[in-house]
Amino acid sequence: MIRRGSLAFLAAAAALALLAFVRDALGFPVFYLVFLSSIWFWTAQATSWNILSGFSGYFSFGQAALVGVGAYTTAVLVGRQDWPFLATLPVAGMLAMILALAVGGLAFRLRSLRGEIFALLTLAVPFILASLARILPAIDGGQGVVVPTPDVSDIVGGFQELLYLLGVAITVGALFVAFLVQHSRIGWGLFAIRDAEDVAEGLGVPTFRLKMLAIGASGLIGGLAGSVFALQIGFVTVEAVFGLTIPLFVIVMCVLGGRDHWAGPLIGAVIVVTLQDRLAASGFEGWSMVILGTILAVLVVLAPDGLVTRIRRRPIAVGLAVIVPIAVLTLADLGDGLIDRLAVGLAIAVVVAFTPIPAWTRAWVRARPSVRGATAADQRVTTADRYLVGTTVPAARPEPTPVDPAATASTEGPGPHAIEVVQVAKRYGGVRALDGVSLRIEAGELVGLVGPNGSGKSTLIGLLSGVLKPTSGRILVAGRDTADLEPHRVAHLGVARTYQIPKPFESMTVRDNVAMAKMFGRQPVGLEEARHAAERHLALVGLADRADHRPSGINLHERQLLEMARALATEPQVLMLDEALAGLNPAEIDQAVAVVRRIHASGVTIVIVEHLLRVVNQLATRIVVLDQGRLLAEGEPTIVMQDPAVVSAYLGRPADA
Amino acid sequence: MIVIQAAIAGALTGGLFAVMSVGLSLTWGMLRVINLAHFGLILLGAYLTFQLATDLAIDPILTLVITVPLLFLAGATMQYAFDRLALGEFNSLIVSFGLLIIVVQVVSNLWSADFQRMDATVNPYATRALTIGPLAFPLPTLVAFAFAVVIVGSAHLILTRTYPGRALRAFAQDRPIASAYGIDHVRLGTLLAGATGGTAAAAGMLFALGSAVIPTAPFEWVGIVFAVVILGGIGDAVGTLLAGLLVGAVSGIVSVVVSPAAAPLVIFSAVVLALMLRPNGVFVRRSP
Amino acid sequence: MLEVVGLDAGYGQALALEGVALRVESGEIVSVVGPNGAGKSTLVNVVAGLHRARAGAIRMDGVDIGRMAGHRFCDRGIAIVPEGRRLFPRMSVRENLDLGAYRRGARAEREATLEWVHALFPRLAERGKQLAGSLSGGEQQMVAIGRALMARPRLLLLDEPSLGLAPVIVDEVFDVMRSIHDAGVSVLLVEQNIDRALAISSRAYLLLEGRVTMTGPAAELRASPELRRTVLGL
Amino acid sequence: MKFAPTKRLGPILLAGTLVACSPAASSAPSASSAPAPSTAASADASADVPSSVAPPSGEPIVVGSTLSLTGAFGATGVIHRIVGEQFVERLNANGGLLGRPVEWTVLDDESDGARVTALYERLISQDEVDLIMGPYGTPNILPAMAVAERYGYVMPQHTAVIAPLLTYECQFPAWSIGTTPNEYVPTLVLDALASLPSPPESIVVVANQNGSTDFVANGVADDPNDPSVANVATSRGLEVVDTIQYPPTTTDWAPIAAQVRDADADFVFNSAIGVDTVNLIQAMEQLDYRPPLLFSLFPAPGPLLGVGEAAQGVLSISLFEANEPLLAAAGDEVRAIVDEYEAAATAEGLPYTTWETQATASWNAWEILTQGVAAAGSLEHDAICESLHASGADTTFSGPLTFDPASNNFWPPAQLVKQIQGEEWVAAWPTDRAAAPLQGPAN
Repeated sequence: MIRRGSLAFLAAAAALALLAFVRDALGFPVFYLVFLSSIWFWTAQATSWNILSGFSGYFSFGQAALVGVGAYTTAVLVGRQDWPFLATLPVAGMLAMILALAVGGLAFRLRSLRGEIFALLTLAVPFILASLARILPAIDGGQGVVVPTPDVSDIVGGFQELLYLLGVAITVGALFVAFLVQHSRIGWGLFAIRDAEDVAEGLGVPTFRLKMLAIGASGLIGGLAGSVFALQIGFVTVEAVFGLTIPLFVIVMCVLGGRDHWAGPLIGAVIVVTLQDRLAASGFEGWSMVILGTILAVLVVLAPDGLVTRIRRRPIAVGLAVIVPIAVLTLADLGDGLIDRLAVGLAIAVVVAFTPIPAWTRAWVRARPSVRGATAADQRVTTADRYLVGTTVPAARPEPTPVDPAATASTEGPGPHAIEVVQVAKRYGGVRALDGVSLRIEAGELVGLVGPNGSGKSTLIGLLSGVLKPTSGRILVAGRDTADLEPHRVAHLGVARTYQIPKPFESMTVRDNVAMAKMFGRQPVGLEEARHAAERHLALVGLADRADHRPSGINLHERQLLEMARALATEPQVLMLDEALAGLNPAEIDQAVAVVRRIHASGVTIVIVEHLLRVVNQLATRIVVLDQGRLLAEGEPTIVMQDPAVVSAYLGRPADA
Repeated sequence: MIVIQAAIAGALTGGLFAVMSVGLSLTWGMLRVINLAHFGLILLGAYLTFQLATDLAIDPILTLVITVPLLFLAGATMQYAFDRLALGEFNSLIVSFGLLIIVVQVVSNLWSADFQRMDATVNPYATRALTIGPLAFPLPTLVAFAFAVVIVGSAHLILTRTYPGRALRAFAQDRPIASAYGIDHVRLGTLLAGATGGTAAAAGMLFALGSAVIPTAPFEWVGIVFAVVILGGIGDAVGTLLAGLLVGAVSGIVSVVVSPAAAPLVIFSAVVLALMLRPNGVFVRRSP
Repeated sequence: MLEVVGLDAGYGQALALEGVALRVESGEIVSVVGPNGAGKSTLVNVVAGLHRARAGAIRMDGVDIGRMAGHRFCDRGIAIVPEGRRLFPRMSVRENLDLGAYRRGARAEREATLEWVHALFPRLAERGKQLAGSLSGGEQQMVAIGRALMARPRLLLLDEPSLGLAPVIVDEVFDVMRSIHDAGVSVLLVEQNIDRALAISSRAYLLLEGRVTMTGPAAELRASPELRRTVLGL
Repeated sequence: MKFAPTKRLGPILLAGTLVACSPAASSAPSASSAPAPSTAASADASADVPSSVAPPSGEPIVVGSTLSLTGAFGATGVIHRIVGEQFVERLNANGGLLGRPVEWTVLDDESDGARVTALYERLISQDEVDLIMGPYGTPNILPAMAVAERYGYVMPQHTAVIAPLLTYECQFPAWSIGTTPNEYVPTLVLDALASLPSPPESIVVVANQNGSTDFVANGVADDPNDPSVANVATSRGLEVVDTIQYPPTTTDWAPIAAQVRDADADFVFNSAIGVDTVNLIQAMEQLDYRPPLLFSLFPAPGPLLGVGEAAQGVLSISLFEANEPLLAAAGDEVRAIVDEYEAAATAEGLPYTTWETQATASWNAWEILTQGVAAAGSLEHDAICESLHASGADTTFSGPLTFDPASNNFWPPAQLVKQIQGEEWVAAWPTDRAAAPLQGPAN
């Protein structure tokens, strides 16, 4: 995928670059290069925004800060320090990247950062920079900075050719970065952050690092394109680069084009720039904003996902809708030049993208994935069989021999305990959620963690997975104190969990949900290998035939199985199942129980939190009962459940007692 | 003395910022709609004030009799549509941006891109002030300040003392439970957005009272208004007034002591600090 | 008074309730017990209009209210004390109570009802101006119950009112429940403190995995060993 | 007071409401005249234009330009559009250019320098216009000039004043305040003030940090020795009490006014653009302060007049003002042009309809272009540029102009100092071209 993509991008860049040299021969006016340069600028900015905000879901209103830093770096260095333009380009990119990283470093370290806070923070940054530029005469001081036209070597051609080629290089580069990010672990991590950040962190995704990577790349691209922008406008003023229109238009383009695909910003930029150009050229300038605003509002309401999703549903039809009108108009010699024809083609394509698919096509379209599904199902049978037979075990797991649950319960091995909880207390404000709980979980156990509502089970799970940190006491995983470990580090120690309300990554298929976890596991693997491994885990939970579905297309039971498969993909020593059976019907419960047993038999220690005591009592080798934050009882299920204290906790103290 | 004078004059201007901000803050906090079109309504308010006062030769403040109901209707209709389309926070932002650029363009087409300003004969406020000792209180911003106090005061009273007001606050804190107690959020939301449109009419009038208007003015308001909304706490009417006064006073003092160009630096650094240090305080609607 | 027939409800694809039938007669306290995750809260939320049923009817005085907008349920005389209290945390105690009386029918009698609520929970009178979010758990539960009473309900829905409360407070809550009942309000109670719930109720339903598996007079259920076995999973 | 709403009011209210309510109502009736189609080609001569010449024939000569019809510079851009249409109409009525009709394509650059570049590229390379005119506003003119230079097109431009930056030899300024306006303007104004019975002894400089206004006030940004208002004033023996700079986005004028009041100088030099000075005056009035003398560099003329009594005596600079004595001296043609403009501006709904300095600059620019073409006898840009350098242009309003590439074609400035006297702007200095004597402070 990536190699083929790289070649395609290289070819596209070469073809686009070639246009600058054969333009004259083809009889295209220079204006086409100018028009395309404008598209390149906006595409690069929109891509810069999208890598951070579209992929990771952290919306930025600070795009102007990147444009401004890039443009002013070049303007000051070229205009006032007489640097050659090309030397300023990397400096501009670096400075913008440093700014972005600084903002990210501050914002993403905030413990209670929410999307809104990030958005508002980034909104403030351009205002601060604009003010600085006005105050400091060395940067601007109020008069604006002229960027003299550089001498252009004859090989390149003219100034517009230079701008165009720089635009092609930066924009194709930016799109390629976005493509790489999208198809690499980074992108998967970012999508996971956007879909469910806490889950991602719990599965071992280093969320902070990925967000910093994204914001850094965003800064670099924004700064580079900003630097070329300075050359393009020739005269850099605070109003031209730090205005609000840049971030707003960039957001508009990404929303129109689509935020979860590298091509979204490109599509959005092409449409908006073409539309603006045509409106300005056709004497509609008095209404261009009205038309643009209307289209924006209508499209956001009709297609909040962006055009790219619609286009990918029928790429050929949409592609033809662009090309055919252009060809027809050109042959008929209608419209004023290529851009007019392009505008018509784009308009038709948008309509085509929105037209409901006729029934017969839909049947035809469906027929294809089902073929793929069948092969996947065939594969499942074989892998699942292997699992059931128990001959093949995951290579990464150290001691996979299925153990006799009864035997391990009493085993007191010499090594560190799988999990050791020592005198742990957790307070929220004045409320004591856990109070002096000590607990050991040995490898191979299947521990049932039960207790009435509000007894502290969820808090304990949160503590064990490292999301919460104890107010006092210690938690050791495989002998290692987790107090100062980020949750993804705890995950790498071998602790995984599922969520009572399944939180799958909605934008990924079932298979990729699992592959995601695999890619960020203790032994990170590439996508292909991860997908392959995912099949195995899906087979283990009996979900292989759903691998190509989206999480929204499977039922709750299957979503909970998916939670398990995803957690398993991190290759945990200890798997914590948080009410994995809630909301299931009896048949589904039996099936899920069988899966749990199978997972346990494969050598994973399990902590199961469950309200269905009937099930826990059958499953668990040991039961731990919590009540009001304290450890009430632990031991053999049947014995513990007869304990008067436990009975009273569950049935309530009789009124007369 | 000059610093005190600048602080006073700035704080009074802050009253205008508060009137501009309070509607945005309330709809954001209560209805979770970031309505950029609010700036468009303020712009319409300013132009309608200009046109009505000039044509009818009436006191600009009296134009509110016409503009408030008009913009009430506009605000309410918009919110009703947002509600019907079930637009989330982010999509409402995008759609309302679309509406804003539409309004800016239409205003520009109707009134030309040139500055419009009420003549001294129509607008007696522009060049007057109330003087107490050596200190002067500029009349347009004094009027704005008075409006700010009245609007924020009545918003506060309505929100704390009346049933619909309390219902709105309840709705902001827990929508489903509020609904279970009989609170109809569509009606209340529409009413609130209408009232917000009314404040936009007032803000537009107050702006026109002291300044010449051009169609692109909203883009100059966005920064300062967002600063006031954030510093005041989103959804907090009284906070908006206090933040408006603070922002105005600080920017006045910085202008005099350092330079007018440095004022945004101070204000927006304060915004960043507020967001970093008490992120939860910014979102008043969230429970502690 | 309340009659629920053939109720299906769920979240997303999950079915939380399946074919549930239940009724509450005027002047009754009826308990719904069962292990957590059985669908008790869903049932109460559906009856309160917080959650929409997929199928089935909810009849109040013979009128099917299941298709009405959520905010119209309380006009029919239903008020809920939701699980976890869910007060409006940044409003004062008094404001929370007043909001209970939001519906027009209740507004007129606000002063009288308030007196009654203050008589039931004298502490609320003292704490009138305090923010609800700053109260202790017990006090919050009092406000939640008081808020519901302010709506002058004929049917009060209580979802886990004893959850997370100290035993002394639980006693107080159950005492108040009795006085409320004595004042002529019917009660539908969901409670994990099964013994206490059954002790106060006239009839009860055992909900298990989304279905009603046992029903009858509360005393009978309380004595039934099967209930005990089911709940403890033995 | 009579109830006399104009016919605009009703539709505006209606349109305003509809538009605010729904995006679908974008086609609400526009009551004022919408911007006219951007191509003003007309072979039909208006009745009041003398047409003694044969009508133009053949392929039209296309002139392309952008103007800021919307956005930050929109206020002034529209003046240039009206003047341009008016000029082209008269030109065609008088035989066109080189015997051919002239067509003007004007695009809206939305006051955005980035769009200016693209639009001029389009005009030249795509639309292949024969000639170009410059846009309005320094931040637009600079990018446009760069394009013109790349294609070797002659570009007259209306208003750019930062002479050192305008290095293209075939750009021709139509409004010259010299190559060193930072010296020329303060000298001119202080000269004028020196003629008063009691000339100012102290000065405060208040400058907008917008390219050209900042340049006039302070000279080249990073050169403290470059002439500036402050050091010109100092060298003439005035005390510079304070210098204040404010950003173009200033919304709060009270602190600036407070500083000006505190400085209490005899003369306030406001290096301003647009409505800055209006805002400053208002803010100062509100502080109960009126400086004895106030100068405004590039004001929007209408709003300042609208301030009323408080703006009496405000000074500015000008190329030409439509004052009766000046009109009488200039002759009937000028009077006709000025009247025609006023009618068009009124129809356009402009708040201020009197012919003044912007319109003059625009007219100059058109005359420079067309005379250059006529003198060259062709549309070859090299030839046009050369002939302009060689023989200059003879303008209706500013007289004969000469262009010296050594001084970036900035012709020796001959500006008027104008002053608000009563309800109009009046040319008041130098005395030989004044319509009325310069007035000193009221008391």
